[in-house]
Amino acid sequence: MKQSYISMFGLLCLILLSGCNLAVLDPQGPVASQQKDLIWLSIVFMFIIVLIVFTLLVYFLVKYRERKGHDDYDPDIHGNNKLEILWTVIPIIIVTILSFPTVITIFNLEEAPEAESDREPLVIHATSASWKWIFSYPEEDIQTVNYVNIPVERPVLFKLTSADSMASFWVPQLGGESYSMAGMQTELYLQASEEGTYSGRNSNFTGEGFADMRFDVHAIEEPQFDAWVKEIQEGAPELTQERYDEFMLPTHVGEYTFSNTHLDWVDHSTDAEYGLDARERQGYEPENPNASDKGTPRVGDEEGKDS
Amino acid sequence: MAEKSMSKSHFPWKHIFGYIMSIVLTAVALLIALYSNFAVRTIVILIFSLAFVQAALQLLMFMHMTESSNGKIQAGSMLFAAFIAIVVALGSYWVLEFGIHLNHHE
Amino acid sequence: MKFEPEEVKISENTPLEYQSQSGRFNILGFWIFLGAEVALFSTLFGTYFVLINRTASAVQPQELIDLGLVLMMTLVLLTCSFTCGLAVHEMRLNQKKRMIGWLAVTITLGAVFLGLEIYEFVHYVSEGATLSASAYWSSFFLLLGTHGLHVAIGIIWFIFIIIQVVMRDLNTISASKVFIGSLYWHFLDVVWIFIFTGVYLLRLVI
Amino acid sequence: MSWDEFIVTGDPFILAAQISIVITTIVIVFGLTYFKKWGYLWNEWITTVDHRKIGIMYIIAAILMLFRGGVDALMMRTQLATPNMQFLDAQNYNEIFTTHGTIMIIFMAMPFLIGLMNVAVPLQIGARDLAFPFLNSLSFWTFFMGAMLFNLSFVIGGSPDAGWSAYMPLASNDLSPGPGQNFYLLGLQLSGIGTLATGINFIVTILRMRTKGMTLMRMPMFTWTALITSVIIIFAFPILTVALAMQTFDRLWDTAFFTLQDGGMPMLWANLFWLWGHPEVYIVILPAFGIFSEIISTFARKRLFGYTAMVISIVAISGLSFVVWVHHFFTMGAGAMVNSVFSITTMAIAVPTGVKIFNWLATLHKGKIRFSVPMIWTLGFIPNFTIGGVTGVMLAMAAADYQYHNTYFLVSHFHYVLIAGTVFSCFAGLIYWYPKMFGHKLNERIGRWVFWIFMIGFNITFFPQYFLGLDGMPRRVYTYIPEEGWFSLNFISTIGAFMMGIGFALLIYNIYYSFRYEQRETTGDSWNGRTLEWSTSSAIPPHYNFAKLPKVSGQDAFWEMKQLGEDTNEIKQYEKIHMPNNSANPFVMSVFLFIASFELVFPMVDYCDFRVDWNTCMYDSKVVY
Repeated sequence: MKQSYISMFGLLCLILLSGCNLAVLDPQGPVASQQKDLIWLSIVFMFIIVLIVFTLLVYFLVKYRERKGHDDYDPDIHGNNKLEILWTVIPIIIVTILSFPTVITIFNLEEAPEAESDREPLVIHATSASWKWIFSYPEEDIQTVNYVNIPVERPVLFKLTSADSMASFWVPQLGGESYSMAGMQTELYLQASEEGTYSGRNSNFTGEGFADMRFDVHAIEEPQFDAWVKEIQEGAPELTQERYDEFMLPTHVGEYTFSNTHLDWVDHSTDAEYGLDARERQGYEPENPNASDKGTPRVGDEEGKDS
Repeated sequence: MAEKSMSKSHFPWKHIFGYIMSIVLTAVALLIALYSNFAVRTIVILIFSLAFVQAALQLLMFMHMTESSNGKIQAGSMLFAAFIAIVVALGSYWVLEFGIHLNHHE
Repeated sequence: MKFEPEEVKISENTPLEYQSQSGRFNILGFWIFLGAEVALFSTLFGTYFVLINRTASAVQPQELIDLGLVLMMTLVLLTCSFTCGLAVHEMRLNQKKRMIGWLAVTITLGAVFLGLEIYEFVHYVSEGATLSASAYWSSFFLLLGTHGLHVAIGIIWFIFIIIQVVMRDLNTISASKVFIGSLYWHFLDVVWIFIFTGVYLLRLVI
Repeated sequence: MSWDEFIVTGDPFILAAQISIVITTIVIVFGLTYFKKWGYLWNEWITTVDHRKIGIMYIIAAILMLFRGGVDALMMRTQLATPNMQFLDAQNYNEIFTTHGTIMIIFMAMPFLIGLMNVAVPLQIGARDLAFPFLNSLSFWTFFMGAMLFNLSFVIGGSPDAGWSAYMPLASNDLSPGPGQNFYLLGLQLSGIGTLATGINFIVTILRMRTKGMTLMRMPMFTWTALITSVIIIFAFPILTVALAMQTFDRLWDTAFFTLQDGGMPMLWANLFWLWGHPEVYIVILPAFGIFSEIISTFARKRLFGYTAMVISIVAISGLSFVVWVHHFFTMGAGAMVNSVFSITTMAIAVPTGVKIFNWLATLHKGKIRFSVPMIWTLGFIPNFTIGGVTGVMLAMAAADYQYHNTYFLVSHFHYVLIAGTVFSCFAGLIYWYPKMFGHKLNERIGRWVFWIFMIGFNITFFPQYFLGLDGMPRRVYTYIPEEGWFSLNFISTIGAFMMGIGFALLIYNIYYSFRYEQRETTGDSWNGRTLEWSTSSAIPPHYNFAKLPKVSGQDAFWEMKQLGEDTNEIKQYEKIHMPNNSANPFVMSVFLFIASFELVFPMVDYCDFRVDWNTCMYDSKVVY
């Protein structure tokens, strides 16, 4: 009865692994690749362990089930020190083997990935607000909302923070996630090695609009990127504080581009209160979502796109 | 053994010793904090060590932790509690203050 | 409950509080409860340490702490822990009246401590350091307030115990209650030692 | 505050729930009156201090909560079956996954296991009751009132919607307005009192009330796990108490522990929550290990292999459980050093757990295995839990965890551990001790159907979710778009969930069917058992458990007695036994605590005159001494 179980397991693995490209196992940058290697390493070890346990279980169940002609019954066995040591030491060895690459990768991910071009990392401040992502390029002095353009083959340092609740910045194909929290700043290095559009999202629950808190990462060639920056600097509208405060309301918005950044007047990693204050300034009042007389619609409709 | 000593001696030596020691330890900790020239880290370690000693004194001298047939369980419970206390208090501090990049730009 | 699984030799020398099984169970149960209390207070301490610099725009603790007052509170609490110990000592010598006397001293000192703490709190609040002034003050008041509340409960508890001893005399049941009460009282002293060190002395250092 | 804010209105589900609550209440009240059972209910159940009855009440409450949590789960799975599904809206979904998580952990898994502990542990160690029967009753009623308070939120005031981990600042007044989150805070606080008291009770009972000759190293494995679980409860629950209190203060009295204003630190909540939360995981898994150990050795008809190693490993797990909490928020950016340390401590837990798995396997070696229903649940546990365990090791590797965190990979992992571990053990334990509680077995044929439907359904539900996680699907999303390509796996998963639902329904049917038709037990030794609970004089042990307390001379005490031909039921002379009296106090006290907590849920109502300070709840557990 257990064989069918194993075959089901194996079959599912095969179908699922060959059938579709799983985002995490299909990395498009050095950070995600390191993580993918680690994941595969652990999968191999874990698969062996599962196999051993399943085999032993099936073997014992078949051999020692109550049946006629079963004469290998010994009710008084109560232990065996050698065996105990064996199955204590082997897991310790496995855990040790897995520890080294884990720790090395943890430390590696704190640093900028090695770039093909020896460029300084591009710094982008990513700020989460309910329920949108705001990207500020301090060097270039431009700001985007709900999409971010990065040059390929150049490390990007995302400095993450939040205007209100804690979110998590995640672009599966480029690398693992990191929290963004108001009043704090977390750093995350990512790098794309191929041109393309990668979907990113908030993966930490932030309330009602959480499911749609997505953004696109466009990885483009460096010259194109520079041209894009220039175009924005010259053509995009200026972000005013009033306009920015509107982003602090719990709504969904489309994609926006601005020719300056909100860092001019607030850095949420040092000012945790700004987001909620901005809501208050605009007369927003939190309401019990279960009260029947809901005054304002709870999730704002998508606003149109700017240039 | 503990039972004997506590009912035989009519003068509360244990308690007086505990009381004097607790005052002395408090005073020493205060002096270290006020007047010593050690590094901050050393002072912190010193005063907290003194606090632990004093807590142990209370447990042993006043609370008779190790007496009766439950002595071992009681002592075990307190030792594990001390482990938990260190994990919770020190661990939280380590994770949230030393570890995280509390980037205050200040 | 009168079942007899654990083997205990009860002699004349065995203190009264250990002579009944329910007394022994209650004392052991209370020790385990104290373990839980340690975890509770260590969480409060952990919170306090984490939030120690988060005073926001509220008044700074250094400006308010009055070392003299704190030392007085410490001395009062250390002394009443001592007198509480003496009460148990007398109880074990079967000196009921002396025990009650020492307990009365303990309660009085406890009340003095509580009075001083309330005075301290009122002073802080009047200077703008309220429960909601900043993360620091929230954690400060929660830590000290929880301890103060324990002291208040201890005082009330002891009063009830004294009434019971007076009315029903010293027997295995009331003796175990006195003993458990004393454990609780000493434990509050242990917590205070750490408050004195972790809250007040630490402020002098950092 | 107006009425329409008080009673939740406007949603068909909630309306249906309200109507069904009213109807059920009327039916119960009418039924009790008609059959004149009020006295029976009050005297035999509500005021009882008997450990078995309290255990049974725990189990009944847990099954009710399993039903509620299960319905929540089915609603979630229905909503996720296809992209852009319109079955629930975001707010409903958020409330449902929050209550699903909270109920399953706090009000289902723990009480189920505590119920089984109540039933079995005193019998296993040859005791007549717990050390503090009165406190035991209080534990149950505070738990029950906490659970009721929490469930009330569905129809009054609105359910909490910030996730079962209630991360700040999302759970603050600003971002989760309304009383929902208060229900969470006070419901958990109230039931936490009961859990803590249970912990104390079991420690004293197990350490001090064992029968003659039952040394620590002769205790049945389930008793061992109950002891260690209690130790974890004692040291973990106060952390939750404080954390909940601080969040309550933040919400009700404007303090600044976890707020964004005035220097509060939201991550401190996560830190404290998981400082309790990880040990909590072991609170619900260690007793499961104990149950499986008992069952495996009973039905393999062999002594448990490596008893000492098993004991050492649970002790090791209990210690390690307190030093791994950061793995729940590796992605917080606590630095490489912190993450590395907690990666290693987390992976270290795999070692004692692995030891246990191999010891169970070795117990089967040279056994004579009988595939009774409790045993097939146990045998189903081993492979499924192994899958959950190894993915746990994968999650422990912090650098890789950055990719798994907050995804369905994680969801699948903890369901593989908690369903294959805890839920399977609850079912197995229920079926195993059922004859001890009710005097008859559950039907074996239906029982097998239940197992296969539930187990296969479970795998169909959760195995695809690993791949959903690797494909980037985060947990807690109420919907997804077709372009994301998660449809087929989600759909498969939903089918599995309904299979599990059918399995559960069949289990309930089995209880009814067996009550009607199953043969009554006569001997008290239903399974050819090995431990003392099977030695008591009848199928349903008398109120005092043992007429004469047994003497024990080794592990598997009853098995040895049977081998030596000793008869434990023989009563040569009756001793006078004093058993504790019933008491209504625990119930009444809990009702008062319930009312007091309910006052706090609606802070906008000005009940100044009799608002009970929260602290009285917190310290009430002292009153019992």
